[in-house]
Parts: sequence; structure tokens; C-alpha cells
Amino acid sequence: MNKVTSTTAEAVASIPDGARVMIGGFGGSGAPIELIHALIDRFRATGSPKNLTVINNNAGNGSIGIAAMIKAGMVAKMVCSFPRSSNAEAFNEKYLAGEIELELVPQGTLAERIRAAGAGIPAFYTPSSYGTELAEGKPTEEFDGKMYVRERWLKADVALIKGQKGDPMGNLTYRLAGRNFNPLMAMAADRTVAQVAELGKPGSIDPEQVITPGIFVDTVVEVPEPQQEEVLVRTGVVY
Amino acid sequence: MNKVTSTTAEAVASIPDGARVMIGGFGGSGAPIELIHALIDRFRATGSPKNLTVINNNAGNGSIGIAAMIKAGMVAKMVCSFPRSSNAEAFNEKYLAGEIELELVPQGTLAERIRAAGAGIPAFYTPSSYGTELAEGKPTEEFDGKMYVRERWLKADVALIKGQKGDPMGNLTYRLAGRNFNPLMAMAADRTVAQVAELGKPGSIDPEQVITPGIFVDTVVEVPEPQQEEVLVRTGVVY
Amino acid sequence: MSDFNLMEDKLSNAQIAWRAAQDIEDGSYVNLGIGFPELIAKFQPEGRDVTYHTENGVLGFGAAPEPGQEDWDLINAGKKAITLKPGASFFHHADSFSMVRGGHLDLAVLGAYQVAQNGDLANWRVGSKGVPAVGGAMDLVHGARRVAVITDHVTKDGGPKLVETCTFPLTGVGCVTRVYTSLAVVDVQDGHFVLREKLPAISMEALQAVTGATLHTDGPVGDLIVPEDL
Amino acid sequence: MSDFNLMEDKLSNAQIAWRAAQDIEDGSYVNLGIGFPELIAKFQPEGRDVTYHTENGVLGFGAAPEPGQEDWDLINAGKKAITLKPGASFFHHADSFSMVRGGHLDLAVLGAYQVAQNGDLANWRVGSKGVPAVGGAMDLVHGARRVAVITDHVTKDGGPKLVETCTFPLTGVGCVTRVYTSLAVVDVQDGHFVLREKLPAISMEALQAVTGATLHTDGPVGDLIVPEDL
Repeated sequence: MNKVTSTTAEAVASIPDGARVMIGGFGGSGAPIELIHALIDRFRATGSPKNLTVINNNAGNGSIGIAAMIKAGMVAKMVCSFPRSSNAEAFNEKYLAGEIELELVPQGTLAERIRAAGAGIPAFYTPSSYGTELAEGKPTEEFDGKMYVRERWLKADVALIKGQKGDPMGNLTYRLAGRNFNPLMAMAADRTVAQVAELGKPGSIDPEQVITPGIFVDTVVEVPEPQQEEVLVRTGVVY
Repeated sequence: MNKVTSTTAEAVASIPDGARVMIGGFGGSGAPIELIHALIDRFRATGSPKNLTVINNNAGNGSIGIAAMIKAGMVAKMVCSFPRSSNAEAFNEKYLAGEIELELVPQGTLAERIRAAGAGIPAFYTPSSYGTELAEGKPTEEFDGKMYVRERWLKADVALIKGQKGDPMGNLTYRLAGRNFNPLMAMAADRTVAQVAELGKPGSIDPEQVITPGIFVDTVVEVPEPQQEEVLVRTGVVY
Repeated sequence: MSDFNLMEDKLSNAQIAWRAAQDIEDGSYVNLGIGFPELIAKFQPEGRDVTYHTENGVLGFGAAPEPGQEDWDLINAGKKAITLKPGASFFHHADSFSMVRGGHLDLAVLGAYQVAQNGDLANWRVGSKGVPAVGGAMDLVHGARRVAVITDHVTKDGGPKLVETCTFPLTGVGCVTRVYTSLAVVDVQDGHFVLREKLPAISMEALQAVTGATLHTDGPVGDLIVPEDL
Repeated sequence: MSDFNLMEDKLSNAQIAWRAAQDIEDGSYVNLGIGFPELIAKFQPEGRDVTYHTENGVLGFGAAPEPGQEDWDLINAGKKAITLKPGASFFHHADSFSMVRGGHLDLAVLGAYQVAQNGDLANWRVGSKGVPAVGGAMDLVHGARRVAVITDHVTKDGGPKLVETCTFPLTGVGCVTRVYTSLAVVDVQDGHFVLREKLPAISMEALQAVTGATLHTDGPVGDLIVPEDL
């Protein structure tokens, strides 16, 4: 089994127009910047993929990563919990101009809906958002005297994620808090592409320390010394 | 924060009559034999705890562990997926004599119900058991053209689990396939007691390698060189 | 054809397992049910890289260890000792059944008491007596891209196991996609059994006679040929 | 009493945070919302061992690193760089919100636009304009054993933030158990505000006048006394 692809360009080559794309990371922590930028490169060269639905906790910062995708005009819709942040002009401008759609999801519900998709659970009940405008139109039910909202799984065509160590079978570890949404998105997409900082042989990751088992990963590409979104934003990099 | 208790007897001292007790392990792998035996010792000395509901994948083997609890007469009900096995006479005899209750749950549903309890999800839908006698009386619903059964979370008063490394904050790792139900049960019980083979200082487990974060664990007791259920069964040990 | 002896000329369990193993694709993720289906791993064709999953939280395990080398924390769902291949991983039960229900396995192979022509499977209990036990079977029949059954074609007393409607308690509804029996390879398609292969020595009529539902064909029926020395 | 100046004599944010910190028990697990609530960690009383949780998957983090020492893979939910204490752990987002919804946190402290006397909280948007963002607030209000709010007692233009019914969009229904304000400590109990402490300098009447719902008492009201030099 060898899931390794040699370039980020190959890794993102088959993502079609209109795809639902999960992108791992929380802010810049664990964000697969090189995969995102490879996708932007492809769009600039070929016009595809466009009309994407992007699923991420945020909606991009500064002029790199998801923000650069939005600026480039590849994104039709964001599904996220927190699009508002200090450097979120790319999304804000398009949103206020009515040029991008937003599905706002509470953060824990977003995580659980993604996990449910990966786990074959089509719907579940959560207390979160009960009685709020984000629950409007959703079924509710009482369990043990408390009210809950029914939420559906959230699937994607592709997940772009960032690991620390990887192997050719697709086993992954993550660095520090860079784990966040990455292991969940790996489970929830038809196809998962992981960039890893270190690519080792099968067995190079202790089986007890594998965080994402290879069954959830389709493509692995090594990106040594990956860039950090937060550093790029703070130094004003424009992609 | 110091959750360490010096003896298994102290660790199980407060479990009351009628308690719902989750016990980790799958067969002998990851089974907290010393904690179970401490509970039996207490019952023999004091008559408590009795009328327990025990939640485990199996219903005990041979004459040790859960089988010994059943023989001792402490268990009123088993919740499990696979009570039938080669050395399950303890359960079989009581069950066929109508002296013990059984709630049979498909293994994946058992795991998911326990996980749901820990995650604050009161109910979820699963395809498992749809159209079978194990789904009788349960709500069903169609999602995307497929039928699903609604299942409720499964909580417990106490979980007895077995870790490999532990620290005073309750952080845990597990050995090989001994992980199984242990991390899930740790989340789902009001109080979780973990026996660990190695007790280290806070920080002795790499934060990236913690499998059960300490927030899910209330009591830690060190049991160096723990016994292995399978070995005890095979050597005919009677507890 | 008339001299086919149902009990003597049928395939052995090893031969059924061998046949099922031929269909497991390179690079696939497979769960083999406890017991008879576990045999399939022994016949995995050379050069195919198959990753085996077991419900209790191991991906990428290999053969049993040498006697005396068992580590009883390292077992499969049948509680037999296993070994690990390079690139194996451990995970908890909820993640393990996420792999099952979430559609991440390419194939699950199970045993059967009965399979109905609509794909219903009965394999967990034969009546209301005794101690019931279900394990992971009701989960395994959902989620894997293909759910195959390996089984003798008939019961010990010669009754059909491929039936119009299951009479034993169901494990899952409409879940089986292919059945490997001691006489034939049969697909479940649109509520019918479709015969793909049969032993050359048995006639269509004789095969139909020991099958509890109509065997359809939608093209040539292949010869079910397996190594004799298994 | 009559010379109490609402804008000059009220507590500072640091003083409100200090007061809230006094109620955090030894050995508890706590989530502090982004922004103002984060201040509370600075005033954790000596000798109390508190473990802080952040939604993005860290338990047991400490203060910010020295400038220049930031590792941007190690941040909190407010995307500020953090450090780790011994015994910290990392986990993914679903496990992180399992801790939240599953009742594993002892306390969550959040900011507020409005708190209603039945415990309803509005803290995520003030109207339908602009870009909405909710983050983890709607999850944090459920599951923690205590959900406290820290807030100025009144809005910038002097209007009440403790109200009969929230007029801003809700974050959660009946979820707040205690409010620490710039003037008072108020519990939510059985659909009422119950006054526990108030600044000694403000009269009951003056306090009620800037509160949008009736302040009940069910015993002596304590003096809200905090260090002056914060």
C-alpha cells in the first residue's frame, strides 16, 4: 500500500468544480497551507476548481490560505463557526456584498456533525443551539427533561488536512494543538489528502501513537518545514 | 491535582449497591482484573455492593473477573454484546435459570451509546439492528433513503478501567489492543477508576500521546505487573 | 451430472474460503467475521496488499503468533492472539465501529444461517432458546462497500440456506451483496439471486433443487474451480 | 449612598475577573471564554490547582509565552499563543466538545450582551447586521456544571444588561447560573435573579434602578469587596 504522491499539485489535481472541501486547522494551527496554495495555483492556471463549498472552523485570515481562496473567487459557500476575526476582510467583504454564502454552525456541532459523517451516524441530538435562531427549522426533542436539537452529519468530497508524521499507509500524527478538526475531517470525506512534515516507512509510527489510522487517508504528500498561517498573516504575506 | 489512591480496595470502596458499573476490556485484553477482584473482596467481606448492573462487551470467562462477580451473586443484570463464549458458564447458568437479566446490544451500538453518554449526545441514529428483533420498540427514521434506528446514550455510575501508563492528573495510555472500550467508559461514568501498570509524574506522558485526558478520570491506582484474564482462565484459576 | 453427490463433491470450507479470497482486491480494507471467514486470510493471493480490520480496535494485523508467543492484550474479535504488520494501528471501539458503519471498509465477510434473495442475512441465532449473543455482526453488515457471505450451500440436514425469506432472526436487512457457497457463487441483485459460478459437476436443476429461492442468470454462468488440495 | 457614581465607582474588568476567580474551586476544570473571561486566569488564588480547557483541543495550558517564543500550533480558542503545564494533553475537536457537552467541565465563564432572569444568555450577536460568528459559545453554555457570566452591569449607554427577557438573539436558554457584574454578584434561581453581593457604596434602590428585572433576596446580601489596585 503506497498512498504517497510526490507533489502538492498532484495531490489536489482531481478536485472538481463544485466540490465540498473540508480544510483542517483552527486558525493557523494545523492548517494545510501548502495544499490550499496548490489548489489556488491550479485554479489560477486552469479556472478550476471553482464554486467550492469550504468547511473549516473559520473563514480565512489575511491574504493567504482560505482567505486567498476566497479572494481568488473559488469559494461559493463557507460552512464555519467563526468567520469574524481580526484579519477576515477577504470573507467579510464578499459576504457583506452578497457574493458568498455562509452556513454558520456552532463549533461543537460542527465537530460532531463531521465526526458523525465519518462514523456512519446520519443524525444526532445536541443541546447546543436549542432555542436560538441557529436551530430554526430543525427538529427538537425532549430527553430526560431537557430539550435537544437534531443535527445531520456533514460530509465532504475531499478533505485537505495537515499531519506531522505520516507513513505510506496513511497513518498520521499531529503536532501540538494542530490536531483540532484534522482527524475528524479525515473520516468524513470521500477522499482525504494529508500533507505531512515527516514521511517515514510503515511502522515508523508506534501503532499505539497513531492518531489517524491509514484507512481514513487516501493521499499523503510530504511538505517538510511547512509554513505557518499565523506567521504568514503577521508578516503580511499575500498569496 | 492528585487522583492517586494507594490500594485497589480504597479505589472501589464507595461503589454502592445497585450501581451501574462499566468494566473495560474486550475478553481479557484491557480487563481491570485487580479492580474487579477488589470489588469481589469487598462484597465477600461486607455483602456490598450487590444488585449491580455490569456493562462490558462480554459476560465473563472462567471463574475470575466478571465471571467471578456473577458467581458471587453481585450482578443483577449484564449489558453486553457477546455473553456466549467458550468459558462463560458462570453467566450461562444464571441466565438460563432466570437469575440474571440480560440487555443484549450490538457491539458497535454499545460502543457508540457509551461514547454518546460521554459526549453529551442523548440519542443518535444507527443503521445497526434495523429490521431485527433487537430494534423492536425503538424509533426508526429514514435519512437519505436508508432506514436507521434511534439509540439512547448509556451512562454509568462508575467505570473500572485498565490503563498502561498513568499520572496523578488521570492522564492515561493503553497497551496494544487493551484500549478497546476503556477510553469510552472513562467518559461515560460519573466516576472513573483506573488501574495502571506504571504511574509517573505529571508530564511523564507526552501530551500528544495521552489517549484519555485526565478530566475523564477520578481515581488512579497503580497495579504493577497486572494479571491477564486470558492467562488466568487458561490456567484454571478460580477467584 | 446425475452422479453429483451433494455431501461428497461439494467444496470444503477451505475451498470456499480460497474462492472468496480471490475477489479481495489489492489495497483493500477487509473485516473477516469470527470463525469460518477468518480462514480467508490464509488464501490471500500473492502480491495483494490487504489490510485486515478487527472490531476490537486493530488495523493491519497478521497471522497468529507461534504457540507460547501470545500476548493476550493483542487479540482479534474472536479473542485469538494475533501479530502486527508494519503500519498497524490501535484505536478505541467507537473509532473501530466508525470504520465499520462509516463506509470505510471495502469488504466484510460473514458466515450465515440463512441468506434471503433480497440480501437479508440471519447469522446470529437460530431460535429463542439458549444464550443470545450478537457481537459486531449487526454493525458489520452495514457500511462496508461489499458484504459477502461464505457458507455451505445447505444445512447439515440438507435444507436450503439460500432462501426466499429468512425464518431465523435477522442480522440485517438487504445487506448481503454476494454469497460464496460450497456449490456456487451467487450475487444478490435487485431482490434476486443471480448465479455467477457453479461447480461444473452439478447441473442447474440439481443446484436449483437445493436452493430455496429462484437462481436467476443474466449471462453465462462461470465454472467454480478451486484447488483440489485444500 | 446617593453619591455613588455609576461610571466611576463601578468595578473595573480586572476587579470583576478577580471576584469571579475567587469562586473557582481547587481541582476544578474550567473553560474561560475568549476575551474578557480569559482575564480570570490571572487572578486564580494561590494554592488552587485549576485545569484550563480550551475548545481547540488542549487541557492544562498555562500563561502566554514570552514575546518571540510563540509556537502558533500551540494556541487557545482565542487564537492566542499559550504554554503547557505538566500533565497537559491534546485531543481533537469532537473529544474537546465531548468534554463540554458531556458535563465534564466544572465551570464555564462567558461574556454577555444580556442575561435574562430565567438564565437565558445573549452573547453572540446584537442584531442581524454584519458578519455573524458563534464559535463555541452555544456549546459552552451546555454541559458545564456551572455557567457563569462576567459583564459590566449596564451597557455603554447605561441600559440594563440583566433583563426580564433577552431582546438580542439567544446563545442558550436557561443556562446561566451566576452573573458577576461591575456592581454585584447575582444568581439565577428558579426563574429569578437573586442578589448575593453588591458594592457597599450602592443602595439597593440604585442597583435595582439599573437592573432590568427584579432583584430578589433570600437572605443577607454580602458586600462585594475586591482589591483596589487591579
